[in-house]
Amino acid sequence: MTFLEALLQHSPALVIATPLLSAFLLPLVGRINAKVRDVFALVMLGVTCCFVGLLASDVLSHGPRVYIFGAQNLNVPLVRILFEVDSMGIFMAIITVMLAVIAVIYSWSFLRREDGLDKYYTLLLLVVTSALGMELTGDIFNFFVFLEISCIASCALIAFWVAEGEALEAAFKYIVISSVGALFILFAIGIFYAQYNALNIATLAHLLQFTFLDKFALVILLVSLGMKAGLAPMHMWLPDTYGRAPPSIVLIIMSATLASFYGILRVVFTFYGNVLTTSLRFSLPAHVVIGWILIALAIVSILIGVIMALVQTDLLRLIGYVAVAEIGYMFLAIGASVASLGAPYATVALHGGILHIFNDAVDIGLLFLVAGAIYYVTKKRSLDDISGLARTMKFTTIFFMIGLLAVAGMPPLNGFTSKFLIYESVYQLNPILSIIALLGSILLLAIFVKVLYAAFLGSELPALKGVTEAPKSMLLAMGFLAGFAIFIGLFPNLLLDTLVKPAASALLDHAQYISMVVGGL
Amino acid sequence: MDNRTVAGILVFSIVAVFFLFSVFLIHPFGEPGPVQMDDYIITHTQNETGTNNGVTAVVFDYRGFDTLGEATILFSAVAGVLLIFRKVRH
Amino acid sequence: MFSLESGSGFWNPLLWILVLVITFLLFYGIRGFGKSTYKKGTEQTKVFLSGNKETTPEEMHIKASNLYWGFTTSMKSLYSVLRKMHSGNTSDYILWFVLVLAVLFLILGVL
Amino acid sequence: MIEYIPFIAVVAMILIGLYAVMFRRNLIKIVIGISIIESGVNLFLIILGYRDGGVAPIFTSLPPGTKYPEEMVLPVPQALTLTSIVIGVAVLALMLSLVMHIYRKYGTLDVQKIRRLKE
Amino acid sequence: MTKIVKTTANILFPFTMIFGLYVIAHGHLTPGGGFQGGAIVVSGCALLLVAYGSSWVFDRIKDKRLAAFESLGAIGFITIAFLGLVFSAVFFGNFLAGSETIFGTTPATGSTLSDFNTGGVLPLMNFAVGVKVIAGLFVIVLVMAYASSIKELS
Repeated sequence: MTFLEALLQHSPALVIATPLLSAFLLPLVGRINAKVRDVFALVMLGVTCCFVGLLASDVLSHGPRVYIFGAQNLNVPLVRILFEVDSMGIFMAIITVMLAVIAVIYSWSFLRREDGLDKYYTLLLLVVTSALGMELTGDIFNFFVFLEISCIASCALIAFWVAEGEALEAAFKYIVISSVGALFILFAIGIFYAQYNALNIATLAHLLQFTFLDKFALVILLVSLGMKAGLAPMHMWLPDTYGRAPPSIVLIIMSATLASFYGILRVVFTFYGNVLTTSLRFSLPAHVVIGWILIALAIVSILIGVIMALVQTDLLRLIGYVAVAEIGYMFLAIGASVASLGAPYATVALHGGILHIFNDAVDIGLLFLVAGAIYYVTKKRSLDDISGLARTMKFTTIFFMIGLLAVAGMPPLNGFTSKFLIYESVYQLNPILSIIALLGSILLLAIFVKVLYAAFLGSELPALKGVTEAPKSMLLAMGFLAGFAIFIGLFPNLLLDTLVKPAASALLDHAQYISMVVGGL
Repeated sequence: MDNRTVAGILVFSIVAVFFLFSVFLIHPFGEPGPVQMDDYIITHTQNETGTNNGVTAVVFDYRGFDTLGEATILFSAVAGVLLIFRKVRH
Repeated sequence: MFSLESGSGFWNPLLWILVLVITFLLFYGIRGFGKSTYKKGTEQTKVFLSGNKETTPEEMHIKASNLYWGFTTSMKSLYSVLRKMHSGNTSDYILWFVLVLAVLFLILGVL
Repeated sequence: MIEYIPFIAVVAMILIGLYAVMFRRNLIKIVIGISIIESGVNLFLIILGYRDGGVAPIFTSLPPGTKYPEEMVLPVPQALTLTSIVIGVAVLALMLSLVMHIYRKYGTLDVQKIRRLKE
Repeated sequence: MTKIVKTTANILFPFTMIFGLYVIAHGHLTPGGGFQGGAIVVSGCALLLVAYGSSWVFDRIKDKRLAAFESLGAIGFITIAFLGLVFSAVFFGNFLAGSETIFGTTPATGSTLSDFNTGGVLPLMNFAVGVKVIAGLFVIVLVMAYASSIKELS
């Protein structure tokens, strides 16, 4: 066995262990020198990226990979924790590490004058670890543990600007919401354990009967994870949090939020994959009911998100509401895909939904970084106080326009590619849904035209005379995301064929996920 | 009573009814249903992990990765508390 | 290879850009017709506001909260409901969570 | 009925905690409510693993004649509860330190007054 | 606090310490382990905080040093997991169990007397977690107690 093969064999563990070890080491490294600490955080994330890339290349070509902690082989009752990495998990892991690297690069300049940065980088690495763990794990209690890590570490990061009361308020709201949600998830795990005496996702999915208790647990899991993902009407924490956390942190919290969204995908498609086609009362198949529940909540999210964003004056909070609407688009695609399971357009909807996860991360992330750059140079949050920034901040303006058009789903940027797939497939399920989705996009364009006019165009305010362009590392981070937005907009098939289609087939093929573990016994 | 209280009590009682109804479907106290995983652990603790304590064997060996996560949670809580109180110095 | 198939339609960004470039060229050509009569620094380029005096740029700028005034005013009833819903109270957030929980329990409990 | 009393206690604890989070106005009481929910869930996990007349799954000085595994309680729920308790401690520490700061900034612990972030 | 409290704390503190360390050390034999023993030790330290006041303790023990100790405990824990990767070719492998070296005795099946030299890596992990929990919980209690005793935060 060569070194590379050994590395590949252990890479699922190393993907988690590397950022975790570096988070533990960082307080000690931070005592040496601030510069060393910054470089250390970036280098360790780079190493994690390498492991994720190695794992991705293997998983995409050879199918899912199972890693058992503490034993060489699977043995009869699955007592040990195991990681099961399939194309969907690795797709999310790629998004997570991408956002993390960009956030670290951005933080270099953005938080240069702050103190408490070694704690900041420690917690950042912990959130990244937890998101990766949620995405790769094959054990439901382990999922809960990682969910709690992300909850606690992100809560502390939201309160980073302790001098502002609002940041503390947002952090308190976040931790109340997420700990209540997480406790309900633990209750659902207890129900599974009581019925089947197993904690492994594949084993549970194999044994699941869809009894009343299973339905009960499904509702708890859907609602709790939906709240963590920012689904309306449980989305209120999201604008509060996104609006008050440092914008570099928002990228990291967003990766945790998307990991919760991934949790819903896993629950619906893999966990309940065997029983989705069971008939309930009135000969309604279960997947239709679940799908339409998700669609209804998604429509509410889109409408509330855009309508509330239209009247916001705080730029960061406005983008927070837009993020709610974008989450709604993902849920719309997933709901349509579940509701029409088996139809040819269900796969298209799923492709659209999964591609939209990536596009949402890129576009909303770009907008937050731009808003953070504006806050960095002007120290003002309200759109009423800023004007005419395009004269001094040329690059930022260009990046903002790219983000604006991408979020609003204007061709040829990346937002359009996924929304195109969503509109086309949802139209075949029900044309009204498609119309609402389009209306949401139009309102999104209106919102950002308002921001463009208020912040960047117009005359220069006397209070903003000394404004200069944002520092280089911030521009670099924004440039990366803008480059992604353009590139994926021009060559959508590149991403669709290499990552999204395998991810969608991995989700739909729950039998393979189960047989990787259960069949190996 | 305002609208919020009425709505709150209503949804609260619905959730309460469903919770109460559900727990009666779980196996009775003291008679767990399937136990294959736990029986395996009890019978194999001593020769697989070499420890007499079944709970410690689960915590640190069979589900050791969870314990790593748990230690991480404590670590992040400490980092978070120190971050929030970072201005508190002598 | 570059076109995105959705089963019922397709989308090709390169084709779209080609069309966009051709359109821009067309408009550039049309613009050329009027360009010859345009002269800088004459009466042509002065701002004319029905005889009123031109205001300073600071006064011309409309603040963000005043934009879309018509839309928000016509949707006043909707916005009052939504503002009441986003109360900012932590307990209300949990209340919404329990509400959705109750509704979904009812749906899946009945079915 | 009698064998379901522990489960009823679990539901009662979860509901009392939820009630405190939903209807109490003091931040400290909300924190206590979350703590009660957590205790309820921990109790739920523990009672899932009980076997009638079982002893702890520890072999050191085990009473002679004990048949195992039939007379030992299940070890996995205990391990899960242990993890859950530590998580609860961490969440509690963070929440209380946030409450301390909020009180200094807002001058109140009333949750209806701590809402600068709204709409 | 009064002299009675201080004297009681002085007498109780060493016993609490010893009991906590006993619970940590015998985690693989008797009920308890790193977390529980660490919590007992920290309760002894909290007794000091109550008796002598937080600024007295804050003068003697630096929170930065405690946080560094906590990092060391966490690094120790993950290092043992990595050693499993090296010696038994799997992350979290129990490479010491059954190796007949340190902590490597396999106990007889069924009821046995306590043999300290068993458990493989479990006692080591208990120790690492114990260090981590002592330092971590103590720094939380210390910082929160000190912050609540002063007038102005930040």
